[in-house]
Amino acid sequence: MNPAALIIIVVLLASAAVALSLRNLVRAALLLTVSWAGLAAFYLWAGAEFVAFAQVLVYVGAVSMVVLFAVLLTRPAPTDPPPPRATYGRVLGALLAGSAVGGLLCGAILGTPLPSSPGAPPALTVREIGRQLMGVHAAALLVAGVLLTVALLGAIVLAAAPGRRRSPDAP
Amino acid sequence: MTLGVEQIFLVPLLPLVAAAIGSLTPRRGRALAAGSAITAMAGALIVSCLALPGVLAETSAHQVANFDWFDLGAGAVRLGWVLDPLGLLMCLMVSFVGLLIFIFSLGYMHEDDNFTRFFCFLSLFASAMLGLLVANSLLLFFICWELVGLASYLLIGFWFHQPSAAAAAKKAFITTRIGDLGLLLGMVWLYHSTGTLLFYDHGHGVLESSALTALAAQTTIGGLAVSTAIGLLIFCGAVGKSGQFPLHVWLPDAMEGPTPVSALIHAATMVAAGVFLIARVFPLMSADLGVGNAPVHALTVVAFIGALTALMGACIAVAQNDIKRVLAFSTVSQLGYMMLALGVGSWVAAIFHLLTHAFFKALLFLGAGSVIHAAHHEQDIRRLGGLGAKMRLTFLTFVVGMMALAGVPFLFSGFWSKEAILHAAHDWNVSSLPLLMGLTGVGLTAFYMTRLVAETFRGQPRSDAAGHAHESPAVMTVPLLLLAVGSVLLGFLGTPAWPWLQSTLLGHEVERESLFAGGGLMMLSILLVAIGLGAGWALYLRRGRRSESAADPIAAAAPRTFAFLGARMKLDELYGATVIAAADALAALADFCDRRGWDGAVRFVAQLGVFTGLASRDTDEEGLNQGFNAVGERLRGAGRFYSRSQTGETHGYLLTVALAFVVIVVLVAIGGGR
Amino acid sequence: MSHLGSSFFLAVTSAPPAADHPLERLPLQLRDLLTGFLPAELRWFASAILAIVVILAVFGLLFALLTLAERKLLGRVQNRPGPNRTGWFGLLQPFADAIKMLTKEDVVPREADQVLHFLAPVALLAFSVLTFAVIPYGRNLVPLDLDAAVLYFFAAGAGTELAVFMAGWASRNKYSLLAAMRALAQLISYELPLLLSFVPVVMLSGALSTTGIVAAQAGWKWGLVPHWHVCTPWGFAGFAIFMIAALAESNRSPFDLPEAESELIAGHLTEYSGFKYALFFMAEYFGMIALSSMAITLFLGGWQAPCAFLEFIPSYAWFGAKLLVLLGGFIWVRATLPRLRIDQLTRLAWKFLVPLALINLGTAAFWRLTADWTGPLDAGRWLLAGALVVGPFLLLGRGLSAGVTPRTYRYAPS
Amino acid sequence: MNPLQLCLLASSGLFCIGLVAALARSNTILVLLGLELMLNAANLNFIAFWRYGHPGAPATGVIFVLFAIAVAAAEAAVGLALIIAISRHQRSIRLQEAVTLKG
Repeated sequence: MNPAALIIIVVLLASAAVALSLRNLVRAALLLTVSWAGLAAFYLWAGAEFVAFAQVLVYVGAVSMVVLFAVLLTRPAPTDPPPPRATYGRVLGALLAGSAVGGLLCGAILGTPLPSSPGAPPALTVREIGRQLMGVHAAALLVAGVLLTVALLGAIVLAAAPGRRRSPDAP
Repeated sequence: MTLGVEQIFLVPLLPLVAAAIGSLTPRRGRALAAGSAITAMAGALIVSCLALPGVLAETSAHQVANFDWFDLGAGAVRLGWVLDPLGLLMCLMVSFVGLLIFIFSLGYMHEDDNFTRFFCFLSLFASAMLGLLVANSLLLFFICWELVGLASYLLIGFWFHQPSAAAAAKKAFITTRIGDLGLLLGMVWLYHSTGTLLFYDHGHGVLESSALTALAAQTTIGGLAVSTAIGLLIFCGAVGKSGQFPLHVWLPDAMEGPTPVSALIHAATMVAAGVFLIARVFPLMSADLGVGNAPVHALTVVAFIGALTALMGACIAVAQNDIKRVLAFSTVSQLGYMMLALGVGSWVAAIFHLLTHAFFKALLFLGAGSVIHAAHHEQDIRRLGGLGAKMRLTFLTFVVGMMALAGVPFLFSGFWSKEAILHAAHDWNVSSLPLLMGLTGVGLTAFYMTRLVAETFRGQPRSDAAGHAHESPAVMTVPLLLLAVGSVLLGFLGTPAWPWLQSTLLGHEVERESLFAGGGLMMLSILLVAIGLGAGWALYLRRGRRSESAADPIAAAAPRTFAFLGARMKLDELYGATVIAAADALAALADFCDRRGWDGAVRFVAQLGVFTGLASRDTDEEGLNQGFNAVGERLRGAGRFYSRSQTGETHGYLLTVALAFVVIVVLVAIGGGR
Repeated sequence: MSHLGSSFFLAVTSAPPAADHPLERLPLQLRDLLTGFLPAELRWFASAILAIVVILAVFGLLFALLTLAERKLLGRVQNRPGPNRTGWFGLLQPFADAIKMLTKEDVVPREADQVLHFLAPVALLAFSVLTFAVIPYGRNLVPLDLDAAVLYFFAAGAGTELAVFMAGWASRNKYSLLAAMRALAQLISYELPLLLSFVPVVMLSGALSTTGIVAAQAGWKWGLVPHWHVCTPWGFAGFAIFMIAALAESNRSPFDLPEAESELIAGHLTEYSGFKYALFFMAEYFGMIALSSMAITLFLGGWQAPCAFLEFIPSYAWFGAKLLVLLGGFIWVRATLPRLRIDQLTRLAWKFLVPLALINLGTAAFWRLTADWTGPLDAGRWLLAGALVVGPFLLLGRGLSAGVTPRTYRYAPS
Repeated sequence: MNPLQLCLLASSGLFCIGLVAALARSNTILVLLGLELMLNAANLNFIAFWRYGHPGAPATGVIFVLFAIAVAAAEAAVGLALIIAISRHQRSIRLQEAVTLKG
């Protein structure tokens, strides 16, 4: 087992954990971007270049932007009362549930005899991926495209302030 | 090129397209509507002319083009087109006269707001009439027939904001409907007994020998031959459409429409339809002549009705003061002549007169329209007068028309066609009464036409409207000129010396006679005409009317008769007193039954229903509801209990999902994955 | 780590026969000279370091000279000499600026988010340097020959937006934040035409790797007209769209709203001073250079020579020449065009460039499908494709300039 | 230790972090980010199995991840739009206060 993967994984998990425990939302989002980039690095290490770049392009490039916009658009006004801290009861319950699920998963993973073939990664060129997408999975690709379009429109409709009109002197 | 029967449908189609265009053009699209209408009529005329050579080549044949309209399982309803001299000559006449009238309307309706609507209706009218002329199926004929009725309704009521116009339109429609009912019955009966409605179908049509003999052979109630009964029923339709005696009342009222419409109705399209119908089904009408012991022949009835109408129309026309009403009643009487000719068995003469009459009557109406247009819609001849000097062209053409209608000898077409009718009536061997009536009518016709011309054009103007009149524009006078020429020349197609028309229509050569064959009768009629003209000259022309209120000479002589005639023999009042009163009484009776009789029963049932409803409601509220309420309470309580777990807290749900996942996996693990 | 390192070396393998030219082989020989003494398993690492160092040195120098050239050119355009004191013709001006920047005090607002405030310029520079990794600078000069190189390029470029936001948000200044949001809006809006305009290239050349794309543009027609993508209707349209979007992506005039000095003091750079500011500056120029290089790779045939008989000139020289031309264009545009308003900017992106790029996609598909047309058919093909490019351009252009009238200030005091 | 197991452990760790965040945090945006993390963990699993699993289907894992990323992007966009709508509707984005569906 090589150190690079370990480093990547540690960075990934640590940044994710810290990010989600921060109170400052902007910092949380930025740190989470780091963990997403770490995920991309992991893909790269695993030899899935295309997926890695797609991950960076989508998450670091787009999703983080959307999150930041959302954060800034939903910032509480300075007059609002500061939100109460999360009750320990719920945090405790969350930790319990999380640890239960995690323990279960770890047990399952360690308990099952997994095939270990640390050979070369399956040779997969971008051309091949393109063939697959356009050939076997063409229908799925189309559906995904439709889904994205609809989601975009829906997001615009949802986020648009009701009853806003262009100012008359806007050219 | 010559067109055959396959293309003849173009004749009615073109004006129909024009009507469609007109109906789709906005109100300001005057040029488009009028242009399309006139172009369409010209096109129809051209198509008819192109079809002429093919017809003249063999005049005895009926070219037909039949097709299935829709399938009835056992056999199909078939429609078709026919092309024969009768229909085609009518087509030529209708499209030509119609074209001129359209052009005239350009000037006459110029100020009207609903110009486009007017031309749309006109095109519809013409298209329906043309379709009726080339229809080869009584059903198709009937469809066009009803379309003619509809279009006439729309056009007579064109100025519907005037109550009189609306009433006249309604009257025309309803009166003709009465006749159409007869036609419909006859058609149904015909279909029942022959199984087809095609006129000519290569030996299977209703107008062909096999069917006719069959129809004439079987008899029905009162020993009437079936053909007679059907013929009479069909004749009812003709009576209604072309204003024969019992149902002529709508025709004078139709004057409420714009004058071009009156011209179209009286000359070319509507009233001609009835005559044409009888001429078309003439074989059917005359099928029973062979039957010896028939109580009455269809044609006999036709002849007597025609003669009666001719005489009556002439008499009433004498005493009318409205320029258009005079012409209207003259139309009634001329149609009577045509029916007379049909009745006495010479349908050729009838068609001859129909054609000539179309020309000069259109001429007269358009002349009257020109007068009315010039005199700012003044129609009362007592308030007109002295227009001859101001409107020279209108005057001359109008005189030509008057001469033709009066039957002034040798030069004018009306003379020849009328002579033909009188000859036919003279040769009729059933009775000589119609001939006498017709002759009387001839004299009267000459008389009242003279009166009309004298009152309108001579003397001094008796109202400032007439005083300031001036000649109409060329778009109105040029059609007058063309029609005048036509109403002079058309007569020579059918003179005894050169009976081109007769031989063409009959499909076999008619032997030529000298121009003055049957001289005695001709002398007599000429004499009568002269007397009529002379009397008119003596009474009205020699010393013209002085003032508007001056009494009419005849009125001075025999006031009661004149009043009676002026009131159109009180026929409208008679109908009002009898038919309409009866209808009202019937309606009142029905109303009474409805209110008192049936309604009471209905109310009783309703009360019953209300009572039962109340009863059941009480039982519900007292008995059943208690139980249901109790159950409902339980259910609601349960719902409240369960809904407590529904906190709306997303975290809660998520937590539940996670824990449930854990539990399930644990259970599966304990179960060993099985 | 072998499978990862396998792609981490200067692409010497499968060098085409035309590469025997001594000048072409020169960089390879240099590399072997410098890394030859190392054991084989460390060689890839050394060559990677070497590539990084070379890139930083070359483009750093280019950046320095570019600033000078820009100021000189603007000076010529605006009829003034420009910097001419330090060194001959002011040749030493950039280095003087560098020294000044380094010696200036680095001011950080007290309220600012210290960490992010420091990280922002670093991240920006890092991302913009990353993009240099996949550009083929010469026949044998590809630092990192990835299979999905174009995707990598844009993925790395996507990071700059984050850095801009960091800068704006970290410096606790509402103008900075506003400007940062506007900058983000602009960057995101112009990502779309940028990405859409290179998709046709990928379609036509059937490769996502930069070397593949360059190879697809090899060859000449009659030895004179190169088979560059820009010489086709769709390629020309794509090139234009790409360059406009590139202008906006690198915050250059006329799209320099984010740091519009005259409107929003200096945008997200307001609270930066000293060397951090220099870093931002550098990153901007790096982005400009990187986008120009990508444009050259995608549309201008990369390092290919324009004519057959000019092939004796080494490929990297051609690349440099093209790069200089494009940069000159950037500067020229800055000197010429006034700045857009924010609404005009976004409208241009969404209502003009994006539809045009989408239609261009269809044009490229048509071009691809009719690749085998010849003779008169070929002429028809050109005409059709040209119409497909010009027609939408005219229509959309009319729609774009529909509402634009001489501005009326209704509330201006008279 | 088996590299595949390592990857799987990492992904389960990521998943648990996301789960805990989604359960504990009251800010809707953070909850949404937690969900995103869970999705990423699933993607990580796919890649891991594609890399070390049976070499039967050479591309399936990658393709699946690509689609998952697309769907996740759509989900993020819609979710954040929803959050903006919520915050506009009730001046706060704390998840506890979006309980109008309470029975």
